[in-house]
Amino acid sequence: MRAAILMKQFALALLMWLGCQNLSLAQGLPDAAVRQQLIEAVLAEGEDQPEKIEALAETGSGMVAAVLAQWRAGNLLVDASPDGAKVLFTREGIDAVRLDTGVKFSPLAPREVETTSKTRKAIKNALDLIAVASPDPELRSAAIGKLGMTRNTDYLPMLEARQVKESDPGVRKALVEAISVMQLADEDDVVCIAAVRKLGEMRSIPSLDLLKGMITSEDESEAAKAEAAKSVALIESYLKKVEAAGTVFRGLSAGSVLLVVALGLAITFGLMGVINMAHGEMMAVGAYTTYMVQNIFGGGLTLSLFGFGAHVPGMNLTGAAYQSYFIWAVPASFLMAALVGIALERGVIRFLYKRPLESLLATWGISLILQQLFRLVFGPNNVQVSSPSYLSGSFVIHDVVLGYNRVFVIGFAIAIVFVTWLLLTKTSLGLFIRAVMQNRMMASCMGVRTERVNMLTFGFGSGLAGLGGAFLSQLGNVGPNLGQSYIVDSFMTVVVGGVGNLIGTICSAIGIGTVDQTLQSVTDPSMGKIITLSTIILFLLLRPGGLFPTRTRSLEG
Amino acid sequence: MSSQVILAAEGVNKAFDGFKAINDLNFYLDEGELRTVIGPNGAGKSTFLDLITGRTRLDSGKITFGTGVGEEITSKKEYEIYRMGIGRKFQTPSVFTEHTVFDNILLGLKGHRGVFHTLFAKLSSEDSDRIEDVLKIVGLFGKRNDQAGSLAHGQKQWLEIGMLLAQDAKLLLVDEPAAGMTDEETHKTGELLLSLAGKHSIIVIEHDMVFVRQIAKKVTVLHQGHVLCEGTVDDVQNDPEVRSVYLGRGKH
Amino acid sequence: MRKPENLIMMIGALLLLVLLPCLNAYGPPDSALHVSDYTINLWGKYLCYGILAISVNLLWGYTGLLSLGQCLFFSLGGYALGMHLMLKIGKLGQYYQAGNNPLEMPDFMVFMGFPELPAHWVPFHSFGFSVLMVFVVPGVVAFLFGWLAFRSRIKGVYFSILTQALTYAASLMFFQNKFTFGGNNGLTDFKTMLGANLNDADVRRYLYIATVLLLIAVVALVKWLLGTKFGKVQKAIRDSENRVLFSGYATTSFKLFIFVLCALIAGAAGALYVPQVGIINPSEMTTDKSLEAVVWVAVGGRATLLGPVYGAIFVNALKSWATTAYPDYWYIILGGLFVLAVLFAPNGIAGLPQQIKDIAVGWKRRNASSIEPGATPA
Amino acid sequence: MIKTNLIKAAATLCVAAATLTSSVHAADTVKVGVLHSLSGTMAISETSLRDVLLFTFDEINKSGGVMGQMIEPVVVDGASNWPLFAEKAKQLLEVDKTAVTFGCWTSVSRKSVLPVYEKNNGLLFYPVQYEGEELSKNIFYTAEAVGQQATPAVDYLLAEGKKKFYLLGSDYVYPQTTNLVLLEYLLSKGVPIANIGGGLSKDKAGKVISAGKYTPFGHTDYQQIVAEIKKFAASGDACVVSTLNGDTNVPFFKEYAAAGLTAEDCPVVSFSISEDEFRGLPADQLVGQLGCWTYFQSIESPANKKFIGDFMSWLKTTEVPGIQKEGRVTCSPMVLSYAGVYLWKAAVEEAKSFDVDKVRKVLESGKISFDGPGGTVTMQKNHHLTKNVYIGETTKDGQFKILKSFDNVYGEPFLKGTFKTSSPAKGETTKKKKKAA
Repeated sequence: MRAAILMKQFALALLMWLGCQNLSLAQGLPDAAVRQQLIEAVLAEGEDQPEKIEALAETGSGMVAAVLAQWRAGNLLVDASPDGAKVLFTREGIDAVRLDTGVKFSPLAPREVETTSKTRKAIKNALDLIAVASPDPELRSAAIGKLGMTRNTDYLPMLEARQVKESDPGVRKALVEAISVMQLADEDDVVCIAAVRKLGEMRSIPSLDLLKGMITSEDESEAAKAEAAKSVALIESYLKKVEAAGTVFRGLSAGSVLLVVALGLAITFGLMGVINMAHGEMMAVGAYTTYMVQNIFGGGLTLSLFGFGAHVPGMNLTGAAYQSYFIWAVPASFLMAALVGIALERGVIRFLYKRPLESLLATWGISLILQQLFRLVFGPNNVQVSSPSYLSGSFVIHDVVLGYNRVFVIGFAIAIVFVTWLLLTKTSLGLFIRAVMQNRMMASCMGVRTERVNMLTFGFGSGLAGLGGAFLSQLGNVGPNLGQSYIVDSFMTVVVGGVGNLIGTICSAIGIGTVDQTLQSVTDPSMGKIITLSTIILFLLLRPGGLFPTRTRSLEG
Repeated sequence: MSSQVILAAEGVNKAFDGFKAINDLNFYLDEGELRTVIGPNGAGKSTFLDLITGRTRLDSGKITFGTGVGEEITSKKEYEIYRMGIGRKFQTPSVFTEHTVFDNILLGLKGHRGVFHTLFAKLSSEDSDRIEDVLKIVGLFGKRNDQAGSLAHGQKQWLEIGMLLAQDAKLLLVDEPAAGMTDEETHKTGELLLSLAGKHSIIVIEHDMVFVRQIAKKVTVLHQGHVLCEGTVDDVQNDPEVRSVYLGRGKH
Repeated sequence: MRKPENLIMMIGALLLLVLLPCLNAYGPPDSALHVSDYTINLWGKYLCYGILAISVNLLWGYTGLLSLGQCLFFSLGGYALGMHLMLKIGKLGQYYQAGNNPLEMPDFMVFMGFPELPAHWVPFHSFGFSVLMVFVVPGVVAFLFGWLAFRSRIKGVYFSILTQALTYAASLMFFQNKFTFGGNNGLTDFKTMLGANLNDADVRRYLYIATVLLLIAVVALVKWLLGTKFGKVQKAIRDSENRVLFSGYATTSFKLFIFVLCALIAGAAGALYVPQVGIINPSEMTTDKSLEAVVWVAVGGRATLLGPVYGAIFVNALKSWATTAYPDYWYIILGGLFVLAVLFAPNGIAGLPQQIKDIAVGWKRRNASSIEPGATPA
Repeated sequence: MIKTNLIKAAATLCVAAATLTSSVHAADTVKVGVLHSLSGTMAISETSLRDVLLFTFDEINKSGGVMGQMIEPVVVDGASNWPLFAEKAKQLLEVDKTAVTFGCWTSVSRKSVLPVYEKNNGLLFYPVQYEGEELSKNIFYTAEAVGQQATPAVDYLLAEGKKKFYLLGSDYVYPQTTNLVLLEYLLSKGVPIANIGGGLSKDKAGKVISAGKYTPFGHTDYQQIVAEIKKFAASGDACVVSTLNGDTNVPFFKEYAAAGLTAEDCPVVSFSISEDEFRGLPADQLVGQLGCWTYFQSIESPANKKFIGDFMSWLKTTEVPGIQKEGRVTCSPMVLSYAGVYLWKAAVEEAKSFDVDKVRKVLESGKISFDGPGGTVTMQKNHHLTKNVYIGETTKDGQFKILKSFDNVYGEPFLKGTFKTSSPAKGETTKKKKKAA
C-alpha cells in the first residue's frame, strides 16, 4: 500500500526532524497552549472541526505534525479517566503518552479516536501545509502539489516564500507548478498568460482540466484562451506519449501474466500432449497454498473438511517476518501443485496418454471436483491474500506508473522461463523429458523409465501452474473460480505460440498481452477481449501451426 | 525417355527445417513396371511417397503422372491425386479397424466419392462381385464379415493392398509390405505383388533383401534424398558405392 | 444386438409420445397414474438435451470431432426463435402497458434506451422466417467455421480448443447490451407462440410432443445415415482419417457436411428448448455447458444410437435430484461420474450390458490377465 | 473419496426421503421455498442467504410459527444455472406447493423464474439490489432500488465536494442501467458531461445509450482502466462510482492501490461490495473506500445487536450440513432476506390466510412494516420497500463505518428518465476575475 508507506515514511521523517530540533514528544517540552489547541481540535465534534484542525498547521509546531500523523495512522487513542473526562494519548512503542501533559501513564479502556473522511481530509491538508517544510524532498513535492490543486490563493505567499529558499530541483518544479496553477486565477492577464505558458512548458497533466476550462470560459481574454489552447495541445501530445509508454509496459506485464499461467501448460500440453483442463485448478492450488502460508505466518486458519473443522495454528508473526511469508509461499505453492499434479497423473492421466480427447474430458471432471473441494474446504467466498509491502507501491517515471507487482511479475516470468530452459537443456531429467517426448518407444528401449519421466514432467508442469497461482494471488482473486478465468487464455497462448515450442509460447504471451492492452485503450475491455479472441481464432484457422509450427514428419500425419 | 513412362519426378527437392530429405531427385517409372526402392534409414523413401501422394508439398521440381505428356500432380490435393489412380499402402497397416473386411474394400471401391453420392449410394450386384473378386485375390474372402481390427498383422497388409486393387489404381505405392510378417506371409505377399505387376505399375519400398530378391527386377537405391544407383539386384549389390553407404553398414 | 435396440426404440417412442402425454391430459389428478404438467415440462427439457446430445455424439462418437461449441448452435437456434417470441409479447409488455412503448419493442430495449427496433430484428415478426433462421444461423456459422477449420486440417484436440474459444467469444459478444440480444439477461418472459398461450398446460403438452417427434426424427435420421456409405466413410474418418484421404475421399467435405448437419440438429433442439424453459441467455453458450453435453454422451455411451439420450436424461435427472438433496456435492458427483465413465466405462450406460457380459466372460477365464482399465478400443 | 461421497449422497437421499414422509404427517406446517445457488459460481454470494433464511425460520418457529403453523423450508439449489432456476421454481410451486419463496440473487435468475411465478400465481421475495425497471404482481422486491443506493451515494459525494465522477461497472444489465440513471442524475445536479468519466456511447440520433466503462465478467486485468482513472483524477476532486460485481473487485482494488490512488485522493464507492464480499477482499488496500447499502453490520441498534448475536449463535449450533461456521458476517442482502420473511409473516397474520392473493393485498396496503436490524422497513404499494440508506466507509476489519444515513427513502423501480438535465453550475472551473485594462 503506497499510502501506508508514505504515511510511515512521513511519520519517520517528521520524528527525525523533530529529534534534531529537540522537540521530541518523549522529552515532553511542554507547550501548554499548543497542546490544548490540539486536544480541542481532536475532541471537537461539530461542523467546525475541519477548520480547527487546519488552524493547527499555523502553529508551526512540530509536535502537532507528529500527533496528526499518529492520528491519521490510527495511533491516537482516547481513554476514559475515572472522573469521566476523556484522556487523549499516543502510543510510543509500548508506552502510552498523555497528550495534555506529555507524561507516560497506563490507560484503562483505550479506544481509537475515530475519524471520518472529512476529518481525515482536514488532517491531510494540515499535514500538507506542515509538510511543505519537511526535510524529505519527495514529501515536500507531494504536499506542494496538493496545495496547488486546492487553488486556494491564501497559500500563495507561503509557497512563493518557499520558492526563494528551495534548492531541490524536483521540489522547485512542484512549486512552479503549484504557483502557476494558482496564478491562473490571477486578475492580471499577463501573469495569467505567463502561468498558462509555464504549465504548458512543464507538460503539467494535473492542470489539463483547468486549462481546457479556460478555453471555453467567458471570463478569459482572447490572448489567454489562445495561450491555453497552445498549452493544452502541448500537454495532450505529452499525455499521448505517456499513454503509449504505459500501454507498452502494461502489455508487457499482461503478457508476463499470460506467460506465467501458460508456461506450465506449455509443458504438459506442449511437450506431453496432455490436455489438462484442470490446469486452472492447479493454479488455484498454488494460490490457496499462498493463502495458507500467509495465515500460518499470521494468526492461523480453520479449514472445514467435510463438516469437520480443522484448526491450523499460526505463528503470529508481525512486521518484516510476516511480510516474508510470500517468499516461503512461492516454493510451497510449487511443491503443493506439483504433488497434486503427480497424484492426478498417477491416478487418471497415465491411463489416457493414447486418448488425448478423453484426457481432456477426464481432467475437466477433475477440475469440477477440485473446484467444489475448494468451496468445501475454504468456503465458497474468495479468501484474502494481502500483498507484502515490497509488492505494493509503484515507481513513477515521467508520469508512467510502474507498479512493483507488475515489475515483479515481469521479472518473475523471466526467471521461471530461465529455470525451465535450464531444466530442459542442462539436466539429465531435461534430457530424458525431451527424449520421451520425441519418441516414447525408443526412449523406453534405451532404458529411460518413461513412467517416471511422465510423472515428473507432469509434476513440473503442474508446479509451474502453482507458481503462477502464487503470483496471481498478488494481482487478483483467490477463490474457487480462479482457474476458470485463465484456462481459455492459457490454452490460446500455447496454441498460438505453436505447440511444443517454448519460444513460441513466450512470443505469443507477450504478443497477446500487448495487443489486448492496446485494444483496451482504444475500445473498451469487453470489445478488446472479443476482438483479441476472434483474431486469435481466425489466426489459428488460417495458420493452425501457430507462430512457430513444429515441422516434423511425425506430426504432419 | 520412353513414352511408356507413367511417373516422372524431375529435380525434386524437399527440406524439413533445413534437413534435406529429398535432394534433386530424378526418378522415372514405366507403365506396368514393378520397381523396388531401397535405401538406409532417412534416405527419403517414405518422404518420396509422401510427395507423390500429396501428403507433403515439395519445395521445387515437378512430378508428373500418366502416360504420354503426363499430368503434373505437385499442387493437387490427396484425394485428387488418388482419383487420378495413385493408391498407397502405408508402412504400418492402416485399415478401418471398426469396419468389416467387406466394408473396407467397399470404401476403397472405384466410383463416385462425393458427399451426396455416398448418402444415396446403393450397393449394386456388380460392386458386390468386384469386392468378392478382390477379396479372393488377397485371400480374405473367408473373413469378409470379420472386423478388420481382428485380423492378423499380415492379413491387414493384404487387406490394404486389396483396397488399392478395388480402387483399380494404375500406380500402387507399397511401403514395406513385408514388415512384421512371417516368412511364409512374406513369400505370399511377394507372389501377390508379382501377380499384380503388368496390370498395375508398382513401387515397393522394402528393407528385407530376401523379399527384394524375390520380387525385384529393377532396384533403385536412395541415399540422402538422391538416387544413388539403379539396376538389378545383383548390379546394385555389387556397386561399391552402395556397399559403402548401405550394405556395408549391415542391413536394417 | 440390432433387434433389442429396435424394440427398445419402439417401446420408448410409444411411452414418450403417447403414454406420458395421455396420462398428463387424462390421468385423474390425484391418482398415481397422473403425470403432472411439471413432469411433462421437465421431460420436454430433458429430451431437448437428448437431441443436443445426439448431435454431439454424431460428431464425437461417429466422426471423432469433439466439438466444445455445440451449445453455441443450440443457443443460436434458441435465440432465433426467442427473438420471435419476444416480438410476440407486443402489447403484453410492461412498458407498453405503462404507455412508454408505443413501438411494441421488447421491454429490455426500452430500458436500454433503443430508439427503435433494430433492423435485424424486424423480420423476426414472421414465424416462418424465425423458424428458417433457427436453421440458417447455426448452419451458416458452422459452415464458415468448419470450412476454415477443416480446410486447415484442424482436428483432434485443436478442434476442441478452437470450438471452445469460438463459444467463449460468442458468449462474450452476447453478454454485451449493445449486441441487442438482451445482454446477460437474455430473452425471457415469453407469452405466446402462434397465438397460443405458452403457459397453458395444453400448449406445453404440444411442445413436449413436438420435442418427442423431433427426437424420433433425429434418431431415425442418424440411424439411416449410419447405414449409408456416408456413415461408413464417416466412421472411417474417425478411425483413420489419413486412410480415407488416401482412398480418394475429400474428408473436408464430409466433415463439413456432418458439422453443419449437427449444428442444424442442435439449433432445432435449442428452438424447442426455449419456449419450454422460458429463457435463453448467453450462459447457455458457455464452454461449460458444451462440456456438460459431452458428459451426457460419455455417460450414456458414445458411438451408440440411443446412449446420448440415456445420458442426457440420466445426468439431468441426477442433477434435478442432487441439487435438491445434496447441493454441496453436486459438482463432485458430476465430475466423478465423468472421470469414472471415461476411465472405466468408455461405452457408457448403453455399453454396460455388453461390458458386464465381457467382464463375466473374463471372470470365467480367470487365468487370463486382468482387464486393464480403459482397455476397450476407443 | 468419491466412493464415500456417493455413500454419503445415498445416505442423504434416504434421510431426505424420510423427512419427506414424516412431513406428510405433520399437518400444522407451512412449506416455504428457498431458491438460491448453492453450487457453481454464484454460490459465493447466495449460500449466505440460504443460511440466514434457515436461521429466520428457526427463530420464527421457536416463537410459535406463522399463525401457529411451523415453517417447513424446502431448500433447492439453482446451481448458478438459469434454466435450472426456472425448473426449481416450477418444482416449488407445482410439486411442493410452497406458500412463498425467498430467493434469487442475479437479475437473470429472477427474470428466469418470473414467468413461472406469474403463471402459478406464486409469491417470491427478492432481496438483492437490482436495476429496477420491473414490477411483477407476484414478486416483492425487498432489494435496494437504484434510488436507494446510487443516487444517495452520489448526493453524499457531491456534498463532499466531488466534481468529477468516473463510472465503472461489469458488463451486464444492472451496471448499465444504474449508470444511465446516474448519468441523468448527475446532469440534473449540474455536473458537466465532461466531468463524467468512463466514456459515453451514443446511438445514431446522438442519444446516450451507455455511460461508463465496462469490463467483462471475470476480468482480471485492470491496468488500463486504473491508468485512465489516474489521469482522470490528476486534477483532483474526483471519485469512482463502481458497479463491478464481486469477483472483479479484487484485481481492480489491488491495481488501484498499486497505482498509488487512495481513498483520500479519489474514493471509490461500490454498490456490490457488502460485508460478505469483503471477506475475500484485501481489507488493508480498501480502507476508506465507500459503500452504500440499506444495512451495515456496524449499525448500533439493539435490534441489530440482537440479530447478529442470535445469528452467530445459531450458526454455531445448527446441524444443517454445509454451513460455514467461521468468520461469518451479516450484510444487507441477508438482512433484506430476513426482513422479507417477517414482512410475509406479518402479512399472513394480517390476512389470516396463506392465500397468495390475500397476502398480496395486505402487503400492497402499505401498512406492513418491520422493525429490523437496519431500521424500519415498510412495504409500499409498488412492491418495493421504504427503508433507511447508509453510506459507510470500509475499515481494516472488513466492516463499514457509517458516515451518513438517509431515513425512509422511497423505493422506486422506474427511475430512468425522471431527472431533467440542468445547466452546469457556472464559474466552477475558473474563478471570475476582473480584466486588466
